[in-house]
Amino acid sequence: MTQRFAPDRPAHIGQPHLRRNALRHLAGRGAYVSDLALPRMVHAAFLRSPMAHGRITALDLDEARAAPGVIAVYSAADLNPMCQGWTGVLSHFAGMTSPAQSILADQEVLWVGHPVAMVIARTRAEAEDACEKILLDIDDLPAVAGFAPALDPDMPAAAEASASNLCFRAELKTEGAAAAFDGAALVVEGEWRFGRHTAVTLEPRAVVADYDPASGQLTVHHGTQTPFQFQDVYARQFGLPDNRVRVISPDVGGSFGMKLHLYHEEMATVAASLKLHRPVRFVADRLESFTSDIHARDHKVKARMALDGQGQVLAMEVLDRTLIGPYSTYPRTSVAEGNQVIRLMGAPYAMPDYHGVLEVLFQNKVQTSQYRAVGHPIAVQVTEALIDLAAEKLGLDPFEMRARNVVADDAYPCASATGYRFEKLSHQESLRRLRALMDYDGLRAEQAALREKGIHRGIGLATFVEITNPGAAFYGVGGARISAQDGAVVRLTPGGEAHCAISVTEQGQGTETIIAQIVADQLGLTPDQVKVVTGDTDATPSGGATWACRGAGIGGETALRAGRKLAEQLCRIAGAILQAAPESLALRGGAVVDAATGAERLALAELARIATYRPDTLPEGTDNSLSVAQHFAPQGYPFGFTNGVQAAWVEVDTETGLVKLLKHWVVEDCGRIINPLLVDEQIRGGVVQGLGAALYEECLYDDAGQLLNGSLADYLVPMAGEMPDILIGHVETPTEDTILGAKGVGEAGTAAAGAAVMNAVNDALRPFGARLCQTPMTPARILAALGIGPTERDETWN
Amino acid sequence: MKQALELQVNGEAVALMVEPRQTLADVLRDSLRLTGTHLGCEMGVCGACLVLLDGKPVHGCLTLAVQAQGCAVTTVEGLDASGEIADLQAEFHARNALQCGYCTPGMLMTAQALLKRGAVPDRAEIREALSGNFCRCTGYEAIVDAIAATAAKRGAA
Amino acid sequence: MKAPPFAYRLAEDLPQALDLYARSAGDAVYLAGGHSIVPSLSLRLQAPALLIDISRIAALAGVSLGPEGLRIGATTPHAVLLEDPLVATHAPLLAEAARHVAHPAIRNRATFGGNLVLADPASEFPAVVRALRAELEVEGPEGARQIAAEDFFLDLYTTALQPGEILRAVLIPPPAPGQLVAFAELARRQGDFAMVGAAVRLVPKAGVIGTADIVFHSVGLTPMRAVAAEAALIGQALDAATIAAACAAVAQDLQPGDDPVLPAATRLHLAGVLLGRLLRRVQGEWA
Amino acid sequence: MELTGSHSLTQPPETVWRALFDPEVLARAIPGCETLAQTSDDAFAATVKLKIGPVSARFKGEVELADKEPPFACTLSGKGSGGIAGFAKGAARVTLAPEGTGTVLSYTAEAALGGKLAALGSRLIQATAAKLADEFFTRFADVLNETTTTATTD
Repeated sequence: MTQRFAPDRPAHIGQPHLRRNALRHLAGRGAYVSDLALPRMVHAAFLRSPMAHGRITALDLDEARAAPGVIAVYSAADLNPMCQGWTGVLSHFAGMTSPAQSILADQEVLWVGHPVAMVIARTRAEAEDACEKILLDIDDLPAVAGFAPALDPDMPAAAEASASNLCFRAELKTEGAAAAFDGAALVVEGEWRFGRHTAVTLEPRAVVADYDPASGQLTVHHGTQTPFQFQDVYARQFGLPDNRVRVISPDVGGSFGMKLHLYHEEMATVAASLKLHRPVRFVADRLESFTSDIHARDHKVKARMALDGQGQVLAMEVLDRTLIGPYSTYPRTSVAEGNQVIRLMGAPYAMPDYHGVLEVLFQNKVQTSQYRAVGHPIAVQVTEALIDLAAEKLGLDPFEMRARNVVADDAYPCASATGYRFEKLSHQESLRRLRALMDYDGLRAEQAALREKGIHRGIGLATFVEITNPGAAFYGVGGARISAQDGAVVRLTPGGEAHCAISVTEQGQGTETIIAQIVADQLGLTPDQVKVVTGDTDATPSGGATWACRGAGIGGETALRAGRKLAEQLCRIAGAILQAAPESLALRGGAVVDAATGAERLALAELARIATYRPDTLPEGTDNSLSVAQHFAPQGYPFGFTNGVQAAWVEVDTETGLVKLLKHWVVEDCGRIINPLLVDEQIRGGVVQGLGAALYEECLYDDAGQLLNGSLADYLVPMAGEMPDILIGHVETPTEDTILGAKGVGEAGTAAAGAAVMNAVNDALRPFGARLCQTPMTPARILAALGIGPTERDETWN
Repeated sequence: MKQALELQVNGEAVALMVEPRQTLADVLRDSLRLTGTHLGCEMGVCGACLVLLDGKPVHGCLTLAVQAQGCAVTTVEGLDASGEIADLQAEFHARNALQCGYCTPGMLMTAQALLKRGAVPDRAEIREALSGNFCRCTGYEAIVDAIAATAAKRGAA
Repeated sequence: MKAPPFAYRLAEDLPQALDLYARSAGDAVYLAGGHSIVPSLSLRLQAPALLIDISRIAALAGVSLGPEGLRIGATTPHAVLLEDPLVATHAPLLAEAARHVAHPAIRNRATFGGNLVLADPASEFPAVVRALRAELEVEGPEGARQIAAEDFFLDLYTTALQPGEILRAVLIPPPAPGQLVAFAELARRQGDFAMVGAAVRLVPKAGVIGTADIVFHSVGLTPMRAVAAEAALIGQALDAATIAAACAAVAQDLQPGDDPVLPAATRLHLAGVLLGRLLRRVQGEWA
Repeated sequence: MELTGSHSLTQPPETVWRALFDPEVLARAIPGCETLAQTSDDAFAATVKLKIGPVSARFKGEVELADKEPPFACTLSGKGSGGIAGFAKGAARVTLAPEGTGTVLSYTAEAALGGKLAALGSRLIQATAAKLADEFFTRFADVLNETTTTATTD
């Protein structure tokens, strides 16, 4: 049995250490890709399709090529032959199909914003000047924009290369599903619509590609979460050895899943640098972000739940339809979200049977793919709305309803009806904590008193299960070259400090801080003595990096094991110097100590000095290595599931449809907490992204596939004035799969915040018999539910 | 056609040639390499590009550089170097009121302008003052906490 | 998102600004705070040959009080309207509205005159100056003239300004004795374009409403005077029945269009709700 | 989005009908029309500069008349590319009904914007389209009425 934590060691794991790298940002010394200026660097701009679907009938670049400051102007004919196409399908999604993608639109444009031509100029302004001089003619083709056309068998496919608009269909069914509904005492049902939204990172996508033909080296400064994935993509697509491709991801101004997909503009930028032999920069502007960053959600769900007379959930039946883009995103696909939707339904509950169907449909809008909490908000919102509906029918309190149905804390390990295996979750304890944290009974009394005065407040609850620490089952088994492992090199510097180069990356979550805490604990140092390097494929071992809440759980475990390996090596060297058995030594307080007495035997600085400068004094045959490398891939459970419960307290102005968020609570169990300060802030940030989707954010399109709100003035993100304070509580159930015991937390907030708020709004509206089933819950939709103003045109289910 | 522009940036006299179409944010970032001023929307909605123009926060993306002729501009680098926001920076750090850091310079500009008004703002006033500063990472609460803590300490001093 | 090239000239005074315009063949735009022009240039939604900077012309600046009322220079930033004691005393409605205009940093540089001249139908100040029956002083190639706010806003983004004319100042008449004002708007987030907003000015006369000005914004192509609602108030005591009648009359006054997030009927409903709230607020102050 | 309107004209339907195919009349009626050249009996190439508030864009495109039922109805359609600003297109079914010695011109029009104009201008698309449609037919009526006046004084 591996020792978990030495009891006498001053543990930094679990402490609220501050982020040292935050100080740079506070001084204005952040270093983002969009800040980078390299010698001879030139700037890219793209001419994009203004139509959702069409055929290019004329493209004349001559005038643009002659414009001031222009270095080059490229069309598909120039760039597309430079690389292989890429197709976003994975073999474990059986039967899925997608057209191949290439760099620029060739003959057919597929969405508003599809890049058609690329201009390279001395400045971005000059590149945009030249874009105005390109003559582009496009003949309209029918645009698939919405569920009705996507489901219409007579409608042409969104892309001519597709046989139909069905990208993927999947079905999950337990044997008893139909019988459960036949024998149910109560069946509740509904239909929900989830608007399309997008990540809106404050720093848009940014890339500087720099090819040096003399060394054959391609360096790509790329604001991404996953540098090694892009090293692999660029190497394979452009036929370069991967060790000649260096991807550097310095400070990244927000990512949230959006920056790990392959985009046409980044590929074009690399291609241009390969052609021009000089650095080429592309930084998306905000309009380009809205029309080329991946979008997410865009689901419509029809679901019902069967219950027995005591309110015990027997089964769910779910049809999830989702509209993606004209093709499936590479390399993670656009079906992973729907796949998670149908598998996470009912996850917190002891539900024996299930029948779920997923249909993924093509349309002529920008691609959808993974964005924070992939699929979770949809599954949670549908499940929790059905639970509330059932509670209402049965006259049960929503807390009681959930308490009756969650999987008991002592019933683990267990499996869900959708096929997930859970190691150990804590729904019951989380519900108990939440009830106390929010003073549920007091709030109910307050709600009743205010209702008398015509003030309509509501309480909404939402339990959830979150997928973290994915193994290779997630993508690797389907053939994706997405690493499920991570790697670290930890070394003792000649001065006796530590250095850790690790493949997980930092976008402000605090990755570097927690890695320093973990390594410090293994080496008997303070976190400040551990320098952590991330985000550079030349500087760290390869690994999957930061996505799907794997940084702490998998990256952290990698660092822990690397740190232990180095500690053992240092004890061996010290043992040789001190003529002591390595097992009798330990590292504490910056020194090698006697493990039994704690008495200092040798300062680490002295050890490092000897091993570095006077290895000749070591006994013959002593390995003087001060560096170790360690890789780690999760084994055991395919995913590290976490759980929690959220509550929202809202006030609805029933005359205006405006919702005021009064307070929000989260109780969450992410396993071992490495840094409570950072964990809480991950949760808060996640909650607010969930609240954005619930109340504000929606990419609006017309029937022709035109985006109607491509700016931050019209696409509403959550701002400080409208957001609530968020109280957080924790349950800590470490995973037994790793020494560290940590799971992920980055998506927990987003997973259930929207569900809690929708339940709260519906709770507030209960006296009116009104119910919301669509996000975002805009004033117009809330008023429509109250019978004021028109309801939106409903698209049929066909 | 480039024009001559003279202004004070972070207390230093600067003279350079700019195109009329260049915004103050572009000139600060591209010509003077003061990259602490960020661009998030380039239409005055996100607050990432706020700088002090003659002491007041303005959007660097909405101000043409040529309009700053003869003015004093302070960027986050200047506020940092002068030490005048050291307490605010320390509270942001202690409260982890930033993640990716891209909104942070703009947040500091707004916060410092609010704090300099003198009265100790309550949480609602702080949230209202931040209404033009978008942060995608934190959910704002930590930022409000940090500003409130600074306000309380300055108010007590 | 970088602006196309243009020339820039700083005008020292009004004659120079007018002269620069006269020599521009009509392809020039006046620039003050730049908060509507600069983003529109950056988005390449317009491409004038010349920007004439009028932001430093002394004759366009300053707030002063005279016998005709409060005179607010066109280049006065919104923040001054919020903070200036003269505005607070003599045009509190304007100060109240200024709180709702965008965000603090915008208000430091965006100008009052620029806002009025843009005539965005979602903007607050056009509704307020119309409700206050302000006069707009204009200087142009043909000389100076004064335009009533009532006659200034002609159509979507269209004012009575002729090409080359510059808004010099806005004159707000002294408040009528007993005048009561209120401003509010319904917006999804602080500082957003309102779903609907309104400025109300009532002058009591012998215990009943003598004069009523109700001007909505964000519900039509211009700031919209609610004539029927005003008529429902005049000569009446400000009681619940009168308020209800005024709110009902709004449907005759406004014909908003649909937009992607707010159907016309919903917007009209909100206009009635907002007017009711404003009138009840005024009712509370009624002596 | 559908827009409707009607205008009273002093001339009989036959005169109005001819005017619909008269490049000089069209050039004066189309808001912001800079050039208009006939390319066939029923088609014209046009350059139009539109300025609405903070937006000003030059469109190059075609104007076409189709589904003709002389002299009572036809469909007038236009499509223009504004380069990187996007595109605008619209079609109006125009009907002419005699009224006394004159004509009532009614239209049902549809308009759409694409690209950047749609992404940034949706708040005001409908108002703008309605304004432009109304402006076209008002100016068309004005031009016709003016032409008649000139004709009678000659």
